[in-house]
Amino acid sequence: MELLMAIVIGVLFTAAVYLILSRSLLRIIFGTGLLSHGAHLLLLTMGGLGGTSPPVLAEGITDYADPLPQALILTAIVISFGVTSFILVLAYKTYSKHQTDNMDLMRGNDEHD
Amino acid sequence: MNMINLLILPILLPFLFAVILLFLKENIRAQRLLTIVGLVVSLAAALRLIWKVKTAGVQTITLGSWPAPFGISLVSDMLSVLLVTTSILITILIVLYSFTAIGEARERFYYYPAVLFMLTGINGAFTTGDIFNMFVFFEVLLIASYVLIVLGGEKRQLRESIKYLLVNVISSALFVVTVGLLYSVVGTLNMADISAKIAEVGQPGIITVIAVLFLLVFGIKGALFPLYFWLPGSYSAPPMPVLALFGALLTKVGLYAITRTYTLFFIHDVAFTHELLLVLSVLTVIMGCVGALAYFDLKQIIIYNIIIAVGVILFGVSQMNEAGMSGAIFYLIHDMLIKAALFILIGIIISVTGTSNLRNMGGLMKTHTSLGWMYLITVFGLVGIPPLSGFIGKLLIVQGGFEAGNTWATVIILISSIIVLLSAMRIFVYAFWGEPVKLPKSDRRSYRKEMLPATLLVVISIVYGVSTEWLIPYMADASDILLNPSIYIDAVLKE
Amino acid sequence: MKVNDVVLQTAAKVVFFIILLFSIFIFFAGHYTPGGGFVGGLLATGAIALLLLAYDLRTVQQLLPFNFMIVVAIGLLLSIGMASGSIIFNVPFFTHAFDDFYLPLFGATSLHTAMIFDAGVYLVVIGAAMTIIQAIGGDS
Amino acid sequence: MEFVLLIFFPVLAAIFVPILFRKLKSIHTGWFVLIIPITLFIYYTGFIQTTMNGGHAISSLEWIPSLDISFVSYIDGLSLLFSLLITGIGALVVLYSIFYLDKTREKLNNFYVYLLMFMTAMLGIVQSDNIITLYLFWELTSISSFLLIGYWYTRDGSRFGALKSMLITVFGGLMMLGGFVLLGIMGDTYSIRELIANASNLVGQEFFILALVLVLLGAFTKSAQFPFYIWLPDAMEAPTPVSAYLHSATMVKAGLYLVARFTPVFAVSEVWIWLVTGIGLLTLFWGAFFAVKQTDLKAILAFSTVSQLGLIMSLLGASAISYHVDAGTALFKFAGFAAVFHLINHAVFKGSLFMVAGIVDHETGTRDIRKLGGLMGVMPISFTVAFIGSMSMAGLPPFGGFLSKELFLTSTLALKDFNLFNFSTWGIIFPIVAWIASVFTFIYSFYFVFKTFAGKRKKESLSVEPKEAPVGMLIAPVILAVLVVVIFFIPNVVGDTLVNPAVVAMQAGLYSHPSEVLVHVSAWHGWTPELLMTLGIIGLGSILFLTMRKWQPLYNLQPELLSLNGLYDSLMMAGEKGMNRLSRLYMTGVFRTYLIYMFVSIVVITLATLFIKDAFKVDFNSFAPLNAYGILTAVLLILSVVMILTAKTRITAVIALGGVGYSVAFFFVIYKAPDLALTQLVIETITVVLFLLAFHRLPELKRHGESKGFRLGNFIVAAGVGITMALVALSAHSQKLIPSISQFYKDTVYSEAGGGNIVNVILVDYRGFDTLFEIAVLSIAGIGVYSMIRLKLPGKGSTDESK
Repeated sequence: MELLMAIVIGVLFTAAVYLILSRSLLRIIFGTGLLSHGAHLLLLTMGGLGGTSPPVLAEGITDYADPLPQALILTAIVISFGVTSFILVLAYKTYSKHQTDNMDLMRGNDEHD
Repeated sequence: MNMINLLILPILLPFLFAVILLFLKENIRAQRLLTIVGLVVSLAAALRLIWKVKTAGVQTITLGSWPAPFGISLVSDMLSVLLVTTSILITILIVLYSFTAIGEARERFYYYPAVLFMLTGINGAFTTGDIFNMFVFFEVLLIASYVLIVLGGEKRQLRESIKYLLVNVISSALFVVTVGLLYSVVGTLNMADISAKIAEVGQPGIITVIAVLFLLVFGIKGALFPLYFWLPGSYSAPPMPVLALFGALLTKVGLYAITRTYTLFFIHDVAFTHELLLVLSVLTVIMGCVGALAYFDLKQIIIYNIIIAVGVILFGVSQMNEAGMSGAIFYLIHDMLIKAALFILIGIIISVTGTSNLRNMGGLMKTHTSLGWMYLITVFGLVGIPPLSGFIGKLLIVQGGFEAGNTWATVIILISSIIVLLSAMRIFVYAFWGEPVKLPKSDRRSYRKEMLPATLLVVISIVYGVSTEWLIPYMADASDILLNPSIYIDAVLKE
Repeated sequence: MKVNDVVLQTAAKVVFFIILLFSIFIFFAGHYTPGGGFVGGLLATGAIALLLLAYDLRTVQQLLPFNFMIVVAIGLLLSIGMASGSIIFNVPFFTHAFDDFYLPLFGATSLHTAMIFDAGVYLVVIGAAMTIIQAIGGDS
Repeated sequence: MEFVLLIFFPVLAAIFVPILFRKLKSIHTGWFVLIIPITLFIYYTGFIQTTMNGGHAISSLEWIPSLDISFVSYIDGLSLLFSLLITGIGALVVLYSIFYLDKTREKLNNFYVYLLMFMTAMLGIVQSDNIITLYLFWELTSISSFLLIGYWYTRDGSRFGALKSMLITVFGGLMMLGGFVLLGIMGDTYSIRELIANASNLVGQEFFILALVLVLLGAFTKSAQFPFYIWLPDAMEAPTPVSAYLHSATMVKAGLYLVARFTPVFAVSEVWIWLVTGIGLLTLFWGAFFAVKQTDLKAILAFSTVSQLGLIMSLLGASAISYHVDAGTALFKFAGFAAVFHLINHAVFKGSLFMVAGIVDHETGTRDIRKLGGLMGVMPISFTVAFIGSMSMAGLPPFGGFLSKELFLTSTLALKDFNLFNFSTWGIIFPIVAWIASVFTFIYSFYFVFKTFAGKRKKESLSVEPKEAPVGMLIAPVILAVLVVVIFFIPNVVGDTLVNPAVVAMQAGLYSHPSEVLVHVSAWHGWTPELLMTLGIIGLGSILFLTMRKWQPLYNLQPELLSLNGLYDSLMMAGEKGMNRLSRLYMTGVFRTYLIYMFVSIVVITLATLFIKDAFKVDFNSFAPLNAYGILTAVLLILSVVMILTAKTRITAVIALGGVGYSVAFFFVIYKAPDLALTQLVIETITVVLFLLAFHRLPELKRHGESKGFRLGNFIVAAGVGITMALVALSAHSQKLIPSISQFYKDTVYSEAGGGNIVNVILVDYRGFDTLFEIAVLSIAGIGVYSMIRLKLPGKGSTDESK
């Protein structure tokens, strides 16, 4: 399973970075979404994937999945949600002010005078 | 009363006041008042905490009364409490500056809560003893900084905010990943426990890889070469008070995190990890110097000076000896103070002249003499002319560098001071000397009001430099713990 | 108004209450079975979002006349307040207490201060998510 | 009385200057200031008796005792000599400035504050025993010099000169600090006396030579040695009293002081002797040679100062040889004596010459020697002073300069007999260079005085009718001129009171008492080679001076670009334009570039570490078995990802993004994380709703002409990141070295935390603190979104957009 997850994580990061490097603002936003998915799945994998039952107490069960990474991921998911919605609004605000979504046309102040 | 929760107050109080301010959106006067009250109370708590750490040693608490590696520990050692105190102090003065400089529109839209939330995150990151909790506090300060950087929604702000966010989203993702990797290998999140467990297994290769990843994660926040490129653009976008906050505080959190992890966790393969840190820090200094000379824009010049300071401080840390470490701490706090002062001062210059382009300035000495002197003193402090604040730090860092045998790197650090001097003096020579240019009409009263926090900061930095002797015991405590992680570990785990 | 709008709106109202109840259930269940303040709050937000899809923003604002920013603030205060209670008792911040009580109607119930904290979480999640949704929806 | 406090007396007194300037408009502020150097001068003369007996006085004030940093005033022959020069010449300069600077037109408050600050700094340098505080005062002189050069700050020349001098001298100071720190490490002390006492332990240590070079950089920059002298001519933008004081008599001598002071520490090194003597001689020649080229009176003097400083520097270098020869070889003793003696002479005559240059400038309105001439008649006193000073500078009797010039020639001649360090081969160069340089010295001395005062008046080139300066302005230069003559007649009195004690101090360990120095100076000492050399100088010098008009234009052949000034200018250009250009290369302004830097360095550094540290491991035994649901979900996820990548419309991409989110939720189900699955499902739904709400505001999904190469480049970087993450994740998972702490939660969740859902209990209890701030993040995000949408700045809104 871990090998599979490593592939999935690799694909997610590759796609995320690829999208982030593109010129289109919208694709960049999608990229950040994939990036957090990749990070969360990686965190999950780090806890070990072998647990046979969820970490909720039940009679006669001892082999729980590692609850700690799950709790961390939950925290991370909520944070990602906040950031994603922020970026979404920022992106469309930027788009409407600049009348373009091409990142190459949004050069910074690093223009040397 | 022995107040065991004392160390949480500098985190909790700004947080609480920020929440209270949410109820007072339209009442700007109340917001200003409560912000200052909240900050002053936090400062008092922080000062009390310094005293406690000085007399009773490292303060720790494990939240929720769970035993140490299982709950989240907060740890106030001298380094963290000094940084917390400095951050609160600087925030107070920048808030004072904001009264005139930020404008009512922004004040009405949660400017002060965002500042307080950011301080919450900063203080939390300085205090926490849990690596994942540090991530959470990083997010708190980052999201607050997102709000601040974009607040106002001007065209350029939006453009630069997008970039700022992207970089930080990437680094946050990498942070989560790295924490996950570390957890996989050592099975714990408590920082003292991590240190103990790494010592137990003797830092095999995989932990060194994780160490390098941490360096990259924090290097993005702390603006280390080759990860700093985002900073100059992003920092130039927000209004001056926000830039002052960012410049004085934000990169320092990254620096703190590097310092903490590279003195507490990853100390068993110094020849690799700290050599890498050393090389990157020297390159950071050099690249910062290039940038500081390349621009004629006031903000850019000072922003690149942030980067130079980052390199100098981390160079000190990478020496892993007493002189280098206490020099780095001296320099770190100095740099927070002096950068805040500098940003406020150039903020005033920009508002007086109506431009941030050096070529369009001149002769301010005739009309704004006190501003000129204040700026000049600040620059000398920045460069480290004794007895001003930057000197002792630089002296000790240089000593540490030589003692560790990094001769040429140390000479580069020394030479960088001359670039710092040149870049900052160019502002003086162009803006204050020369033939006066016609100034736009500006409000003399707000100018005087803005001079107050700047003057206070400069005075504090001078006192910081002159009264070095009194500070030494504190700095020694701070660097002792960094060099002897067992003090930290024992304080957290053996209770 | 089209017919299927009316159908949708009626359905939405019903589903809204179902989801809201489910969210409260899940909130209380959280300590023992999957659920909790987060999921609860998010579900409630989802319920409101459903109303939004069925009606328009203004109607929903009339239906639920809250300033969601204040909801956020109250939620945060609740969570901070619970955690800070320990300062008064001089035990480490965030120390919880729980005990079994006999309550009329409920019978023997385990009451846990963590619930208060989780309630704060619930409110914050609703408040923040709704603030965002309303702001985006209302942006003209 | 703790006389260390007297160092601070001038700068503390400076606090009253602005008050006096504002309140007492009728009296020139200079009169009050004058009291300070006079008082100090009188006080310091009281130490002469002590130093003549080989004694010293010491007084200290603690600053940072923990780091061994304190203010220690140590007065021996050397520091006393300098202290007297600083206060004595200081008094005369203040007196002169009272008449030079108009009290109604000039900002005297600033001027005297800087001057007093400088006086403190200078006293501090020469008296400090602690090298760290010495460095403090050293930088303070650079700063006060900067302020004084920039006194008329609206002029471009002042700004340029001030910055230049500060950059070069502060650079030297920093290097010197590096040297000091090294000395501190090697000798475990910051006290000069202790360093000298330990000198034998320092030699041969790893950093010894580096420390030596760094300290010399400090001395050479401050004392305007080749190639650092270039700041000094530009420093002439300062008001003339400042030039007389800082840039000829005192500050530029700080470097000489430093070399003299550290001679006992470094003299054992061959590098020291070669560097100090060699650079000194080179500077001597260079300055003298280019002085003749100058047309500005003060520029001539500036180059002459450079040259004279070189002369003294070379003597100091030669004096270090005393440490290598038997006490019997008397010849080398001359160098040390000559250095100190010439230092005094130079301060005296150069001070007077600067003052005259100032007078000429003040009375004629120009310092351009091409416009001057024939002033002898109208300014007889100034002429006399200038004549005396110049002849002393040229090394002619009966003036003080003659004596020290002779001693200098004696010392260079002796160098060729020195049989260590290859001096027997190369030593002959020294007297030859010295002789040539002296010829040029002779020429520029005559050039200075006669082109200005002799010949025909050029009335048409002067805007005002020249007249003799007011009496007050003449007092100071006349006093100095008288001293020039007096020294010639009583050299041994000067020798006994000032020079010998200073020599003893700078050659610590060689003499136990000043009377042992035993150098007797006399105007006539027979037909020695020195005298013959002097006659040669006069002969050749006179011929060249008389034919000057014919060959002076040759100087113009030197292209400006190849000069050292040209080098500085191009360095500064490199600093601004060059760095700008360099920075443009990588700071493209295109954000994607910065991201690529970041990603590439993350990949390279991480992978390199992974392989260098041999950390890549895959342990298949630790892996959980594959299951079909997992494979299915993975396929679903990857398909969704591909859909996002290839999507042509926004709606497809949004749906595909949702698909990825739901696949992640399935993974959470498969890996027994019900809370996560639930949360992920709801959040994904809300996220999709958000996207749909904002849909009509979002841009279309456009590629913006991304070329194949562009995409391929991005893909390579992206794949690098993906592969890195996968490899690192596998390695970390395969090396679980220590079991996780989470067993604790399983054990205590029911009994101690009163819950059953471990994840939820962790969230609200064990790690509730995380949650508290996580909801803070969510709240702040809400605030941010709200403000971003609602806040509309009044006015134009984007006032800060540059251009």
